[in-house]
Amino acid sequence: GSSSSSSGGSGKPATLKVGVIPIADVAPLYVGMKQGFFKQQKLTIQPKIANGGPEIVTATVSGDDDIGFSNTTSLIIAGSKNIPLQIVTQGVLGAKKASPDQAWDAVLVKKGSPIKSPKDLEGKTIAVNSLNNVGPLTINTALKKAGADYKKVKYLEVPFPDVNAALKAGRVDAAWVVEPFVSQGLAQGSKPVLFPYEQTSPSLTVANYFATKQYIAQNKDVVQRFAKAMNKSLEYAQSHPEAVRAAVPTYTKIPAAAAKKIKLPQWQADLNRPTIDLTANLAQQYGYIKSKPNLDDLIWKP
Amino acid sequence: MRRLPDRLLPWASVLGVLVLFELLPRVGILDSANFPPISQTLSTLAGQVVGSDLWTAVGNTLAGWALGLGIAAALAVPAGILIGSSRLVYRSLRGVIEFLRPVPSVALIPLAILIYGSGLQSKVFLAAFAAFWALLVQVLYGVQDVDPVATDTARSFGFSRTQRLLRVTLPSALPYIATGLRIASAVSLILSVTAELVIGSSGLGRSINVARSGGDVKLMYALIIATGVLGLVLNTALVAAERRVLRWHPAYR
Amino acid sequence: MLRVEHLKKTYGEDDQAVEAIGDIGFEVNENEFVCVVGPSGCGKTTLLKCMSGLLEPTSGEVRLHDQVIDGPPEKMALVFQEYSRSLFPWMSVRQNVAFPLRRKSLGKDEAKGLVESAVRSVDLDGVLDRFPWELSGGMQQRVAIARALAYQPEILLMDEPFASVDAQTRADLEDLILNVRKEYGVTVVFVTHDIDESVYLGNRIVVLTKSPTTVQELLDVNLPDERDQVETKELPEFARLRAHVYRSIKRKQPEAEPSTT
Amino acid sequence: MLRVEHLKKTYGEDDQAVEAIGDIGFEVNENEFVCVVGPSGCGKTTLLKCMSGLLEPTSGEVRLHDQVIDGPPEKMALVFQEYSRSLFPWMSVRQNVAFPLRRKSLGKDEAKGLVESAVRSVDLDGVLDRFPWELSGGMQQRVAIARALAYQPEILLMDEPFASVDAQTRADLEDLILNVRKEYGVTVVFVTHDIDESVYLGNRIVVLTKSPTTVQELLDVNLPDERDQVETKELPEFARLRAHVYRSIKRKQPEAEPSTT
Amino acid sequence: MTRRQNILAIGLEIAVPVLLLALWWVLSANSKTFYFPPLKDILTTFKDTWLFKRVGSDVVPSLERMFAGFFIAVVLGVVGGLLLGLSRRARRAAAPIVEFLRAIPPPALLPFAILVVGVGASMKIFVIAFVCVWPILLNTIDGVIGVAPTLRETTHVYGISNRDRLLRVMLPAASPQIFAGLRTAVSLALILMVISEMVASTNGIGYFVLQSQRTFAIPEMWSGILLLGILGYVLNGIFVLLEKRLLRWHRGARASALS
Ligand SMILES: Nc1ncnc2c1ncn2[C@@H]1O[C@H](COP(=O)(O)OP(=O)(O)OP(=O)(O)O)[C@@H](O)[C@H]1O
Ligand SMILES: Nc1ncnc2c1ncn2[C@@H]1O[C@H](COP(=O)(O)OP(=O)(O)OP(=O)(O)O)[C@@H](O)[C@H]1O
Ligand SMILES: [Mg+2]
Ligand SMILES: [Mg+2]
Repeated sequence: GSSSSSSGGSGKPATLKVGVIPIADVAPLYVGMKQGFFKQQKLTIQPKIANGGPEIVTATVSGDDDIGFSNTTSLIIAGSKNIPLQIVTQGVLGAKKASPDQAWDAVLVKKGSPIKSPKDLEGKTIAVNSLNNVGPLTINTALKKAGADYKKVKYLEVPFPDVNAALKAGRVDAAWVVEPFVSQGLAQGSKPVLFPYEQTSPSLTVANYFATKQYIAQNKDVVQRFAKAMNKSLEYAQSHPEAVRAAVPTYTKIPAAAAKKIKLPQWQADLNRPTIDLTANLAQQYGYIKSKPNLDDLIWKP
Repeated sequence: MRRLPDRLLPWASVLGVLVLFELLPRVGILDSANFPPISQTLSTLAGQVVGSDLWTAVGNTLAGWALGLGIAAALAVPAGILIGSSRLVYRSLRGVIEFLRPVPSVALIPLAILIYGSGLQSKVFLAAFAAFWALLVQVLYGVQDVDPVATDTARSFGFSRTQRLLRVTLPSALPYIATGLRIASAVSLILSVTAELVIGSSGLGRSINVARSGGDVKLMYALIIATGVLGLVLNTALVAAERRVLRWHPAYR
Repeated sequence: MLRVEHLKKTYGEDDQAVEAIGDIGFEVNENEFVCVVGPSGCGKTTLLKCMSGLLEPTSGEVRLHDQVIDGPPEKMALVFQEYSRSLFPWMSVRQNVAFPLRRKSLGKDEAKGLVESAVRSVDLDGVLDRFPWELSGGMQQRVAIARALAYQPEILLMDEPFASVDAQTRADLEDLILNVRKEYGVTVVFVTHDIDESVYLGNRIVVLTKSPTTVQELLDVNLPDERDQVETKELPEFARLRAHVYRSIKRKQPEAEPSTT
Repeated sequence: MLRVEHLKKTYGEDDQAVEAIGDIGFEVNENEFVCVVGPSGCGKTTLLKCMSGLLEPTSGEVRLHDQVIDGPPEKMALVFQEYSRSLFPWMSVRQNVAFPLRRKSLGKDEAKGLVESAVRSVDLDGVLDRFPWELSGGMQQRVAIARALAYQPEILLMDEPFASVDAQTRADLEDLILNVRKEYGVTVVFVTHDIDESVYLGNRIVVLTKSPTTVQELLDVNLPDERDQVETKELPEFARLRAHVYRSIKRKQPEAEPSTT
Repeated sequence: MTRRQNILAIGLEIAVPVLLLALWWVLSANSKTFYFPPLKDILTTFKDTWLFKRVGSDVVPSLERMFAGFFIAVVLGVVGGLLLGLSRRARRAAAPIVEFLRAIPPPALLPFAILVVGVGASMKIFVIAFVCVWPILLNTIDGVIGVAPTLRETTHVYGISNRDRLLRVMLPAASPQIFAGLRTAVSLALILMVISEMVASTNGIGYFVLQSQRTFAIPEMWSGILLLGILGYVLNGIFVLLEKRLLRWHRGARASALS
């Protein structure tokens, strides 16, 4: 349960448990805590590290977490199953451009692989961290845009941390990874052939902070303050990469040296609503969901 | 060649395995970027041992293990003895037991989070759930292996059913229970760590997950080794306790 | 006081059935010492188990003070033929002997006294704190006897209790049991293979036939109540009875094996 | 052929130590029948286990044909005192008896013949396909004897093998063993509590003292080789020997309990 | 047990689970909680999903992998257990390794398994076998070293060959305890079947359950769990039959302990 104040009572101090994943994407939360943006709103943040989106969704629904961080596709799927969740703020976005020096996700192939272009991926197996989710969703779209037949691609679920090893050992033909595993893979000599997020759409909304409708209804003021501080943190993080690079090793085990070199994602306060619509349409198109959720209902309006 | 003294045997085999896992990555049979030579892993581990993070994590994991195993034992041993000593009760519950036993704890994770949140309670629930079945089966078998002459002896002296269960069935079944406890102990540890890994309750599992997500392979393997060593230590303690309690058993005479 | 009536016991069912006891009936009076003799496998152990309520008879019944026995009566103790399995390996000799006393509400000292005097009477006071599996066969058997004695039963059922002890100890134990019976008025049913022993100890001897088992003969032993290992065995009546029992057992000998129907 | 030299056996260590055998030495010649008698707990079972190589002596040694025994020799069979625990509960009587024969390269029919004749000789042919736990104590003991006989050993060690059988069966089995010995030239070492039995069966009797155990007396039995349950036992020499053994055992009786150092 | 008691027992064996199911039905009938759908929904989903649409595509591959892993575990566990049970030195040498490996959580094992055996079926079989082997191994060892001393001595005296000693004495004598290990292992195998399908899977019951869980298809998830329970029940039934045959002597020898 939350120890936060009940609704109203503007400015009352509150403590928020926020479910996060130990990756660079959630750095703004930590940067914001360091910069005191949350304290300004009289909020104390307790980050809670979990394995992945579904666990965070469950923990949030159960009331164990107040706010959660999850990828947008998962939230759309949850919405289509009528789980009472609402997106509260932006979480993280894909890069503005599909170039190797900007994109923080990529489909990699092994050094010396015969796969040179997206078209070569047809008939091959690509490792993704989760099936029926943002990975295949954006890869399919990127392939389609590159003129390849996405239906000829097979997906296999391999967690990000294990995938570079699997790729190097030739267990899979290609692997979709995000930072820090892109850098790690490139260091092993792997080559990128696709930048799914960016090729799906520039500045694609990838993940969001969310809460349950019930929590929002009961803690309107707290949520509003959280959104304010979070948005400030997002903008700050985007403009202060060095602060992000300093924060990352404090809650992840990305070695400090690597943290200096990885490509950082894009953060902004704006939800980039059109890409959320796009994601929902694509999810339906690829059959991840039967019916599209009402996005106006899925996205909280302050 | 002279025979190695008994006391050195465990060390010898450990050394053998260490050498093996040093060489495999070194000669390139295993990819050294993804499976570092054991010496590097161990030095990472050594670095952890002097810090406090590891110990906090170990403490948290131990709490989950102890509570999980304790609850499982407190429930499974009496339940096993009661169920196992009556054919009728056994037959009527057998179906339910066999139905519930293979329900995987991992599939119960959402349930656990929902009911108990993502803290210690969830971890304990999952650990106790899994350990309970492992132990229950052992107790049931132990109860059925009691020498009938021993039971008849107690019966002939007019001991009531409860007293017989307590004083004859329980000690006779102890060897099975001991094995069961050792199995359940490992299961409880495994589930505690798994719960930490997946749900994110604090402990070794979460540390493993954080290291893994950050791509720090050495730290990840160091922590996995720490988990294994923890299991080894716990087991050694259990065996020592078992040796005391089961002094009369042929295995320890 | 103890009456066996048309007792029949069959192990197993249908085509696996083994008739252990065909039809046995006899009575044991208060403070009597009844010896049961019969060929190996004729059902003596089965009989004792039925009499103690451990086994349910297939038909017929056993009555104690006119009450049908359907579970071990409180005042009864049984010394098992399989003595080594009837001792609890996780208890020391002392604990084994003290074990049945837990049921009785005795003072700690009183229980301790009982245990120690019982163990002393079977000459094992040196090994009170050892475990059964550290003892020789004969010593284990004596522990089982001590346990029954310490319990102070009114009825004592013994299944070849002296099979594994040496001649000297056996004689001592025989006299011990006679003494206990006299002193505390215990009723004893005693299975033995030793015909001398049965005549020496018993007031009455039940001779069983081979299977399908019935009572071959009920024999009264009219020897003076005060028995003595040397004198009693020199009495002509002793020799006569002994020869009689021997012949009685032999009479049905040329029969077939236990029928495995 | 079999020589026991300054045998000493202590169980346990340090303050837990129990001296089971102090110092025993004697010799068994080819085709001899040696009976071992002694008080309960004096170390007879321990002695047999050392002689069969199952237990390592604390000091001293046992030699067979001048070779120190350090494991059970091939041509030896042992009938355990704990007969009920030495039978394999998952094997039928037939399988139990046949089991040791697997080692010998016998034809199937030959093995079957051996098993059946051994079982017949102990009068159990009716229960060939039953399991040990379906048998009475005496029957189990006879299965263990049959197993040893079917094995056709050159040396047969028996630990109170007739303790649980009735007088008649016992007499039959005694004669059976005598016969086997005569026919196949088997050497027998036989532990018994029955003094009559030891005199009736043995060529020589080893009388052991109480613990710390030594040899009290080695007694030659000068009875005619051809023995008969009635005639032999009526011989004056039989009565003399019997009385002698009895007294010999008694001589050391007033000693203390086995020392629990 | 008399015939009447037997009939009563069979009756109870059927009645108790049915009663519990009924209880579940009633209690969940009006459930609004997202994660606890009414049993009715679960059963409907169950029918739609498993009867028999996904049997060939998910159930069969899962079971194949499970049996393969379990079988390997049985062979390794029993053979290894017999050998370690017989030799104290081997036991001492192996103890630290065994205890170490036993404590490694299977999810933590996955990266190593992927590295060494790849991402195919063999990886899943490896993981299943790796975890199932321990209860069997421990029980076999304990069964062997707990064999009654007199039985051991009997085999020794009759110079029973090593092979017979292993297969005809130690194995049957330890078999009650081995069976206890097998029973524990078989349900572990089902559990591990799920865990092993956490990664690198494209089909299987565990894959289905986890995917359902991740995509918030809760009735589907419960239907998968239900199926696992049913499978566990059936597997157990097979074991009961096996045991009835193989451990007949044990039931007989221990008969009155259960009365
Ligand atoms: N495993 C053991 N551990 C400790 N002491 C033992 C063990 N086995 C036997 N003893 C002791 O050794 C002594 C001799 O035992 P043993 O079984 O050889 O006697 P025995 O002559 O066969 O007696 P019995 O006629 O009663 O069978 C006894 O005092 C006994 O307590
Ligand atoms: N559990 C059992 N199952 C089947 N048959 C049994 C069982 N117990 C005993 N029997 C059979 O019942 C008969 C009588 O056995 P019991 O043990 O009563 O004989 P006994 O007179 O005590 O023999 P002994 O003098 O050899 O001890 C035997 O034929 C035996 O095979
Ligand atoms: Mg009997
Ligand atoms: Mg002995």
